[in-house]
Amino acid sequence: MTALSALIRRDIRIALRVGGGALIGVLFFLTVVVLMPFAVGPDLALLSRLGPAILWLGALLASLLTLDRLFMADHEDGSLDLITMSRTPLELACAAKALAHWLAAGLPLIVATPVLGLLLNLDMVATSAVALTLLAGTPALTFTGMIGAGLAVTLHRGGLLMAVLVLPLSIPVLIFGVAASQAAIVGPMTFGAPFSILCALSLVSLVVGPFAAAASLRHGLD
Amino acid sequence: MTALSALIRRDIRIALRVGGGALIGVLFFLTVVVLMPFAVGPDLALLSRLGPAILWLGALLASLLTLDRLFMADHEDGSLDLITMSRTPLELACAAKALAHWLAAGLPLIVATPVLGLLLNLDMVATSAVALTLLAGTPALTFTGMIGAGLAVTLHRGGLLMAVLVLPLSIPVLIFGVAASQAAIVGPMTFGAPFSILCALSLVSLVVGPFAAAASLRHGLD
Amino acid sequence: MTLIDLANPTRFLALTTRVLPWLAGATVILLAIGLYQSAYAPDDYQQGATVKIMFIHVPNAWLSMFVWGVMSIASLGTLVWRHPLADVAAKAAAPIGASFTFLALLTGSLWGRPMWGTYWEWDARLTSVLILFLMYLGLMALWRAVDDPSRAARAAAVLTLVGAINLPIIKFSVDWWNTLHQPASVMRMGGSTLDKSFLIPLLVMAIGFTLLFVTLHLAAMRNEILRRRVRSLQMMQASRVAFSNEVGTGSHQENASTGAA
Amino acid sequence: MSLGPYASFIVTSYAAAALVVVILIGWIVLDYRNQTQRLRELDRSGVTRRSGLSAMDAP
Amino acid sequence: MSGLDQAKMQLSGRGVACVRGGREVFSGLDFHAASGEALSVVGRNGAGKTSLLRLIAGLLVPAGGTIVLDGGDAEMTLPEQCHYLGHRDALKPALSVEENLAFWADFLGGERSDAAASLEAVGLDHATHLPAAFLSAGQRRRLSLARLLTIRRRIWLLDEPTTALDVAGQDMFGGLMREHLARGGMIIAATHAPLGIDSRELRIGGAA
Amino acid sequence: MSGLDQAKMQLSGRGVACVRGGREVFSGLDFHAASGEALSVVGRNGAGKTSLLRLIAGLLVPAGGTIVLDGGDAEMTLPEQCHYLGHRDALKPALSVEENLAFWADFLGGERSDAAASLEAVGLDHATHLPAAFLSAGQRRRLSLARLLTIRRRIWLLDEPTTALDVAGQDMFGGLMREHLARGGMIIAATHAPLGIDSRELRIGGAA
Ligand code: HEM
Ligand SMILES: Nc1ncnc2c1ncn2[C@@H]1O[C@H](COP(=O)(O)OP(=O)(O)OP(=O)(O)O)[C@@H](O)[C@H]1O
Ligand SMILES: Nc1ncnc2c1ncn2[C@@H]1O[C@H](COP(=O)(O)OP(=O)(O)OP(=O)(O)O)[C@@H](O)[C@H]1O
Ligand SMILES: [Mg+2]
Ligand SMILES: [Mg+2]
Repeated sequence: MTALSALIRRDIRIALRVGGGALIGVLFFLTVVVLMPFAVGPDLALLSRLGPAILWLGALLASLLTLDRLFMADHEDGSLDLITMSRTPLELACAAKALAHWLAAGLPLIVATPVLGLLLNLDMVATSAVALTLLAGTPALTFTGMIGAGLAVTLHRGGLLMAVLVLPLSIPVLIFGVAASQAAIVGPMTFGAPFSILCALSLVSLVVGPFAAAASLRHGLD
Repeated sequence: MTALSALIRRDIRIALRVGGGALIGVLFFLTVVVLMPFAVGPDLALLSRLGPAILWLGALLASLLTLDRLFMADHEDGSLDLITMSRTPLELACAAKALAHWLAAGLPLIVATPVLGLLLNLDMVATSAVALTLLAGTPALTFTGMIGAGLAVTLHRGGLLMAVLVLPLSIPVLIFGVAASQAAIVGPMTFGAPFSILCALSLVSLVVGPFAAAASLRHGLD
Repeated sequence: MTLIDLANPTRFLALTTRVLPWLAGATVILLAIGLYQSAYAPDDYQQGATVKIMFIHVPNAWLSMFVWGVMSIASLGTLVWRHPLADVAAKAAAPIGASFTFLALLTGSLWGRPMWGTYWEWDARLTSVLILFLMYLGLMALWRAVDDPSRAARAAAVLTLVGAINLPIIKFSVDWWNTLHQPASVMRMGGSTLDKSFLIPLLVMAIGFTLLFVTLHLAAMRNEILRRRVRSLQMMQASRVAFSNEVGTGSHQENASTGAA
Repeated sequence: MSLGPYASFIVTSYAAAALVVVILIGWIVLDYRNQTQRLRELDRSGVTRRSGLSAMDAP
Repeated sequence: MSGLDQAKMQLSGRGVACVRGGREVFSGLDFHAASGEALSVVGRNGAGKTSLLRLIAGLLVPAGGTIVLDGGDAEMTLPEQCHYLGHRDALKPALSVEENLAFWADFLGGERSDAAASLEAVGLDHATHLPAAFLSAGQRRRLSLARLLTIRRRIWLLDEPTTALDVAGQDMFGGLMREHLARGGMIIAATHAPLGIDSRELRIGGAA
Repeated sequence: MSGLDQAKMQLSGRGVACVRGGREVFSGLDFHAASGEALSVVGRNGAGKTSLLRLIAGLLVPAGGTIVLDGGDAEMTLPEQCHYLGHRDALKPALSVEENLAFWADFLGGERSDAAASLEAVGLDHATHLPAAFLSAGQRRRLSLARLLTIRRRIWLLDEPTTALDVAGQDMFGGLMREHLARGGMIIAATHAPLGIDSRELRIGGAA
């Protein structure tokens, strides 16, 4: 337990120092959101219709951008060797690292959502619906993304290959995240159905992700 | 001259081997395009309206995902020291590296655009307009992105920070790229005006990028 | 490479050489019968002659899932039992599965145009198949990107098993979400609802395509084994040059570690 | 056998299927030739397998 | 704990084989080490010294043969009872010297309270608050050595441990190793330079 | 070229000072080296040996003092006439041994034709087609040494060059350095172990 909490604390501390902290994640998110109106054109009605989608895309991209080095850095400096040798099961260590990543990179996005909602012309209900779906769904993004991060170590490859392998896995999360937000805003579906699927996806990924990542790390050492 | 072409050839070769080749760039682009309908919903009319924006965002993301390690890898393995010490001016070496990156990561996207246009329900004219703007605009993305890549080395930081620094720089490129494509498709503006601004942006970045990157690399050595 | 590594594939190669001609023959015969029958199948009262696309579409759609299933089992073989043939099987299957998936997508959209009035619709069934296709391509890219086959095998195995989650989603997407695509009519609880005049050619074609897959897969596995043999021989060639080089410079090998003998 | 108004769709489907299958077969056959030829070359240059068999020995 | 420390321990490998990147590095390797004993693994470049250490540490899977530990802690696997000190230092440049060590102490189950003493023993006590990025090559190596002292493990697997250490540092390290052996520890070290302590030699792959 | 090789060359530093991370590493350092001569920089860990080499290579900016080269190629700056061999090997794991060397030959202006001979000289000729990722620590170091031979530079700045080399490798490298000096080259090497050639000693920061 101390082992895992030490790992989480270390990873968060490094993320805050090296990544420049939560602020930077939020800034990136903000940039994507600001970018969209330029891409789509200044049509407020369309923008607020696309709002949840844009926020979800921003979250997906932000996690994609940072996740591929989740294990790579530890691999390159030899930390991963020691982590693998330790008494802590590798699955738990992987989960702890992913959790730390989510706390440092995912959570601030959710906190920033209300501000971005304003920019996208979303009302209170819509904004809180999106924030809620992000809260339920971003763990799934992180925990499916960690599979790619594990593969990146095994294959000695990162970047686009990882994105290509991971993106198909995160599509369902995106679908249901956006669907649940839309349902809350415009109907006609109920919010509950897609939202509970989203939660289910998160729970499944919480289990599958660490196991898959640990499996590929274990086989990828050399 | 041999020095620069050797650098370009090396970087392309590494990109093809490590990134898994041009195929992966295209596959990535394809995945991003496939992703969009999930986010915005399966509305073909809306999709084709968003088409150029989606293609441009895909290109932006593809270059961002790979750019941040443009100089970092060379820094970490000590190559950058030797490159700095060599007779080749650092500015030219930086430009060569960026060019190699564009050839390996940018060009395949442009080649793939027609296929993706089909998926997004774009007609011939629209597709070729987008391809043309991408051809004129993606060098600007790469060459502004390299400033961030240089800063990433200086600051010992990668990932999000660099995205935050670079994204605002690429916003104008994106705006005019999308504007030019939209103009060609629906009017009412002429294609020429935004397109020539786009070209101007590219030309400016071709000069400013290498100098800024080289300057930050020179100050970042230690 | 230990002896066992070579021995098992060697026996497999012998088997393949003996079995392949028969398989190929059976495939040709079944496909010929299937094509003949589908050519003379009656028109559907709703769909007209376009129902003929079904005889291509449905076998390919089934196979696209079946092949991933085969790859998943092979992946278990790689990760759990470390069977030497398992990753060969998985690697050889990927391009074939991708081809079938591509055909399912293509024939599906060609069928969709007359039936639904559109080539493509972002509904659950269609998109989950598209994701399957993308994952096939991703796997192939992964195999291509990594030149050490055993390293690639393990990564690919993890990814294949994770991707297998997609299979039930494809299969049941029509039931879980109301989609354009029609629900299962052949393989469903409580027997098929399809008319015999369609069902029989469909089944013959399906068996024919399955045999085609088995044939191609065995042949591709043979190629893959040969490719690995070439690779290990080239490696041995390199290390043998190293060995003679050491003798030349006067240092000697006393330990068992040369192993090239 | 009349194919109705959508003949081109049906024909395209069958043709595409045939084409893809032919490409697959062609790729596999060419690959086989390639590998056996490289094995033969290695054999000629005198590299043998661990078991002492020559590279090309039928298993 | 100290009673357990005295228990006799035997590490032995029988017919160990190693394949990397499809090429056989060595095979049929036998070795043996007991507690209180140092084994120095020698051989020319590329002979497989690092590979052997990583096999023992469980970071590579042997292509053949077995590696068995007798008399260790029955509840722990072999890698869990080992320290592995490789070419790479497992340090995070962004964290200070102290934070780096404290993390490994927490994660690997050592006592934070020992950390300060270890830093002093390796001569880094003046640099505790410096980020690891500011350390010179030798200082980094000293920090990794501090990990061996902070977290008690009976088996040390050391890959060219004296690299980048100055003469005083090598002496200091020799003292640390002697102390470890006296306490019933075991050392397996891959090295090209003399280790500075009495040790048996295991030669891989013929004379250098 | 060979005539130029014989020209007498003098590298001298006056009152050189170095500040890193806001802390002064050394100051008022004077040193001197001539062609045909090896200078070995010694000092305890963290004394500033690596820093000095990087100052000469132009990779750090001196906080004070000057470093001047007399008698070198007037058209080139000091760093352009130097080889710098640091802790990091400047190798790309994805490229083969041969490709790595050929790139540096092309980029730094050496002859590709010399590459094969250099690889043989450092004992890597059997591994030319292997990816650099497959090399052991010592093999990587040998590949970096091959760079020194393929591209002719008169000044070699070497940072602990014999790290990870086996005994045969150190002998081989000693021979290479002697040859380089005989051809009128200059060597400045930071080292803790004896270099294996005659050299003057420059001590930084007091006794070790
Ligand atoms: C690109 C578009 C399409 C895709 C990706 C697709 C995919 C699939 C898949 C994966 C199956 C196998 C499902 C199972 O075994 O339960 C299937 C079966 C089937 N598809 Fe499609 N399909 C597409 C378009 C169409 C169209 C346009 C039609 C006709 C209107 C159609 C008719 C059928 C039929 C009749 C079956 C057999 C169902 C059964 O009996 O189980 N498909 N398709
Ligand atoms: N990147 C850096 N930033 C700040 N300070 C640094 C940096 N690198 C080294 N230093 C500091 O500069 C001093 C000299 O470091 P340098 O690497 O030159 O030592 P060295 O003599 O090469 O030591 P070693 O024998 O351990 O290699 C050290 O005290 C170190 O803490
Ligand atoms: N990651 C790898 N993939 C494939 N082969 C490798 C890998 N690492 C090392 N090898 C090969 O394995 C052999 C043994 O390497 P190892 O690192 O164990 O040697 P070593 O005895 O430690 O050498 P050194 O004295 O140079 O450190 C070498 O021939 C090397 O080419
Ligand atoms: Mg080693
Ligand atoms: Mg140093």
